[in-house]
Amino acid sequence: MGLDKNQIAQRIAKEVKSGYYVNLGIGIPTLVANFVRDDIEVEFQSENGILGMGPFPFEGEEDPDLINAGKQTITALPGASFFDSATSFSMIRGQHVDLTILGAMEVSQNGDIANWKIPGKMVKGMGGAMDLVASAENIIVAMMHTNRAGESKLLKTCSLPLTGVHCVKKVVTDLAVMEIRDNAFHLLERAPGVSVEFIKNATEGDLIVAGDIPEMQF
Amino acid sequence: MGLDKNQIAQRIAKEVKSGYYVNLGIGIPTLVANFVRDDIEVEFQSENGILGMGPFPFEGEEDPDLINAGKQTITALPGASFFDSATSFSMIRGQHVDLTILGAMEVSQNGDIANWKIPGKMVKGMGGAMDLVASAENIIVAMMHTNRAGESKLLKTCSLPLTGVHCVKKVVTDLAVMEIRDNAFHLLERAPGVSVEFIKNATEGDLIVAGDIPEMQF
Amino acid sequence: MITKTVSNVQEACEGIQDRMTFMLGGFGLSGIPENCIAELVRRNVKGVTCISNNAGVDDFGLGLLLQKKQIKKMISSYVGENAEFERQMLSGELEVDLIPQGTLAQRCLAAQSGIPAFFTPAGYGTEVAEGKEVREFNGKMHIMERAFKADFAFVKAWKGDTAGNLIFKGTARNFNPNMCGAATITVAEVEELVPAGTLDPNQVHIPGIFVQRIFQGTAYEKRIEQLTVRKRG
Amino acid sequence: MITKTVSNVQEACEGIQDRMTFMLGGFGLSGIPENCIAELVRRNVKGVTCISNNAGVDDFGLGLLLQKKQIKKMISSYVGENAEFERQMLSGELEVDLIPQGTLAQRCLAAQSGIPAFFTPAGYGTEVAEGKEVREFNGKMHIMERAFKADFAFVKAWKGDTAGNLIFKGTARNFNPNMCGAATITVAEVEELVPAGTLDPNQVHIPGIFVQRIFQGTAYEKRIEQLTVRKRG
Repeated sequence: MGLDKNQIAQRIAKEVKSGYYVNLGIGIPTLVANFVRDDIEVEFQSENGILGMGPFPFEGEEDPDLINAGKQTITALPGASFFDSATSFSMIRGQHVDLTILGAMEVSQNGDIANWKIPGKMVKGMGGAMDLVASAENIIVAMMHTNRAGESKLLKTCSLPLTGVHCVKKVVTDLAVMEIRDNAFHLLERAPGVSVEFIKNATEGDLIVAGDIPEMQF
Repeated sequence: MGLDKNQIAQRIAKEVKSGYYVNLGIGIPTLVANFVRDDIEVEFQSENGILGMGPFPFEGEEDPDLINAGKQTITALPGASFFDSATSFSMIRGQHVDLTILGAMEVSQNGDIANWKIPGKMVKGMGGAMDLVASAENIIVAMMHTNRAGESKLLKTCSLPLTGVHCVKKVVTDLAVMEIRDNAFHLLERAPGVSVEFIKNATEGDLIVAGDIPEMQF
Repeated sequence: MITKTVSNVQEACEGIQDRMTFMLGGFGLSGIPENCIAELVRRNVKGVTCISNNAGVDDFGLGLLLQKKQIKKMISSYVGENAEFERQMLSGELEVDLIPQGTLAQRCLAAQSGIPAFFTPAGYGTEVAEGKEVREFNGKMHIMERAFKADFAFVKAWKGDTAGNLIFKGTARNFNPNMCGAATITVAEVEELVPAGTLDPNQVHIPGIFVQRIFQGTAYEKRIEQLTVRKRG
Repeated sequence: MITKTVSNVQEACEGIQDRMTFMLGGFGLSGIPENCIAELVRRNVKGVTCISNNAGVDDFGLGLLLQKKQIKKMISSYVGENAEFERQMLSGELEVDLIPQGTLAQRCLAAQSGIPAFFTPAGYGTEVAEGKEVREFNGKMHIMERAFKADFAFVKAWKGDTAGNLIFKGTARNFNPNMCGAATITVAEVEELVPAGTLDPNQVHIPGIFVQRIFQGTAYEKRIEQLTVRKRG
């Protein structure tokens, strides 16, 4: 029951509108590119310095000088450009990137997000995530609704060190699509076969359910 | 008596050391380039976006896309580069330019300079001069010692709106070479045939004369 | 790929209105958006604020807008080549905000970059610093300057592609790249418009994300302000 | 023309000392100054602070300096690919200052540009903002960040000329241009060193004024961190 990672990515791909510049985080967000419709004009930005990122190269055509922010070898599409890191974050901080899709360890009902550090345990760093969440007007979090221990990742208050405050507008999980406003998660859509009750039980934060909640369409 | 503009430029050219990036202001400073010795490694920066500025083009080879800060058609030497205005002032503000030579309407004995505005009369603007004088560690002012009315341009205090404060270290005029320190003009060299007494009389600010003052060498 | 092409200068200037703030690239008459300036004159938009390093000459560049008294306020670093400008300024018809050239460039770049404010030493101790926050860093005094806000940026590039990527030539580059993405809408006019995929992505000066509309300009005059030449020796 | 060439990496690294602060370009293992890193290892310089987006992997890049415990402090945005790094950090042997990637780039650029401080929204409300000045601009909270100070910047470019002009390739560009001129001495290693006058002045990414020493590197490994490919369909 619930979506797999590819289905989460597929659902999020519907949020990508024509004319959007999109920054995709590592993990599920990377998969979104595979599901964007061909007739949509979109360009993917990777914060290490490329706009117009294309798919992985064919075997033998990989170039160590052409990678994405996940350090994966990639290709450049026609119309692409390369630039330095400061310019890349000018695009992000200056709100020229239209949509940011990233993963999270926790999201709170006031839109806070935590995804960079577990004190004493995991300290990888924030990379570009803090710049992205502080600047983007349109942020979608892609994640599993609960962690491996079965605990909700949608909380009243984040317990981990924050990446950004009051910034997440939308969350897409394996169970649901939710909007964050007025200090609550507002349930918009259910994963096929998943009940509202089930989603409620999996959500520690306040979940507002108004009217009939439709199943997701892909 | 006293130097002409070309001779002032020629004397200043001796201050240009090998390895210097030099920004030349409009007027007398522009002439300095003509007198720098061939065996000196030097590059001229023009703040509108060129490093490695060369001489005027040959007739018929002028390019409207290649001018200096005085809007004159120029050429680019081997090793030149073009860049945007923000990068140009990164060079200036970031103190990568080694020497700035510019004109002035007034200089005061504490190193203040005024060269951009005569209230109610002449308001051309400061162009890049304020960035240059605020940032450069090595500024030489090239000017006539007195104005057309015969009044000293080397003052106790500037009367015109300032371009920068405590920034001028050296002044070369038609009469003398002076260093500015300890709130005074220190006479270093006289123009050939010009007496110390004559220079004193032409200087409204405090002029310190220590020991014998040699004539300028070219 | 996101297409940025519009058919002509009329379409590129859709939405301009009286009392807007415009950024215009160029240094002197070099690298100015000639086609867009002509369109601003044709539309007779009034009461505008122009952020531009210079104000053109009497009969070219922004001087054309000054002649028709379309400009309410100029924000520039140097305006010395224009008699009509001086007349309007001294008579009080025209507001003028003169600011250091590097500060002008950096305030554009800050707008492009989402940096709301920064510190610079330029203008400390002068009338430019009046009313501004002053602060010492590393033993040196600085003043705080703010990012510009503008409705349209009009820039001129040498080559561009349909994705909005731009390449500039020589010193015609100047303020043009710094103004891209520094206004709500950036309009780029280019001498040569090529299909996306034609330009080397390593050599793009301004990525298309900073440009909303692009078109190929016509009849560039590219007037030289100070023709200086050498005789062949 | 001012010549910036040195004969080799030994000469390029003259003057480096224990306890200095270094900037090093590169994103992951892409665009890192391989020759300079090898020389830092060879010289066994100790107690250094490294400003670098990443810390390499266990057996390449800055991981080589970590192995030999040459690094006292890392200033980075992401260090997740390096087990030895994590061990030294959790044990307290290594100081680590983690900062947002855009802030890292901008603090380099600020140092290059003589901008001592600027405001950014990145990190507001997080532990990154602790002890920093917070201010509202345009209804949004920002924190003040300072320009870096460093003794040496080590960068890697694709091509360079004897005047120190640099051209980068692909995403190996990353932080390299932002670090040029951001330290007292900038050392550039290039894959191909050409005579001044060879590069198109329009296509220079970093003018030579920002570079003090340049040399042609040797034996580039250019290791790929995550090889991802498609099968031909």
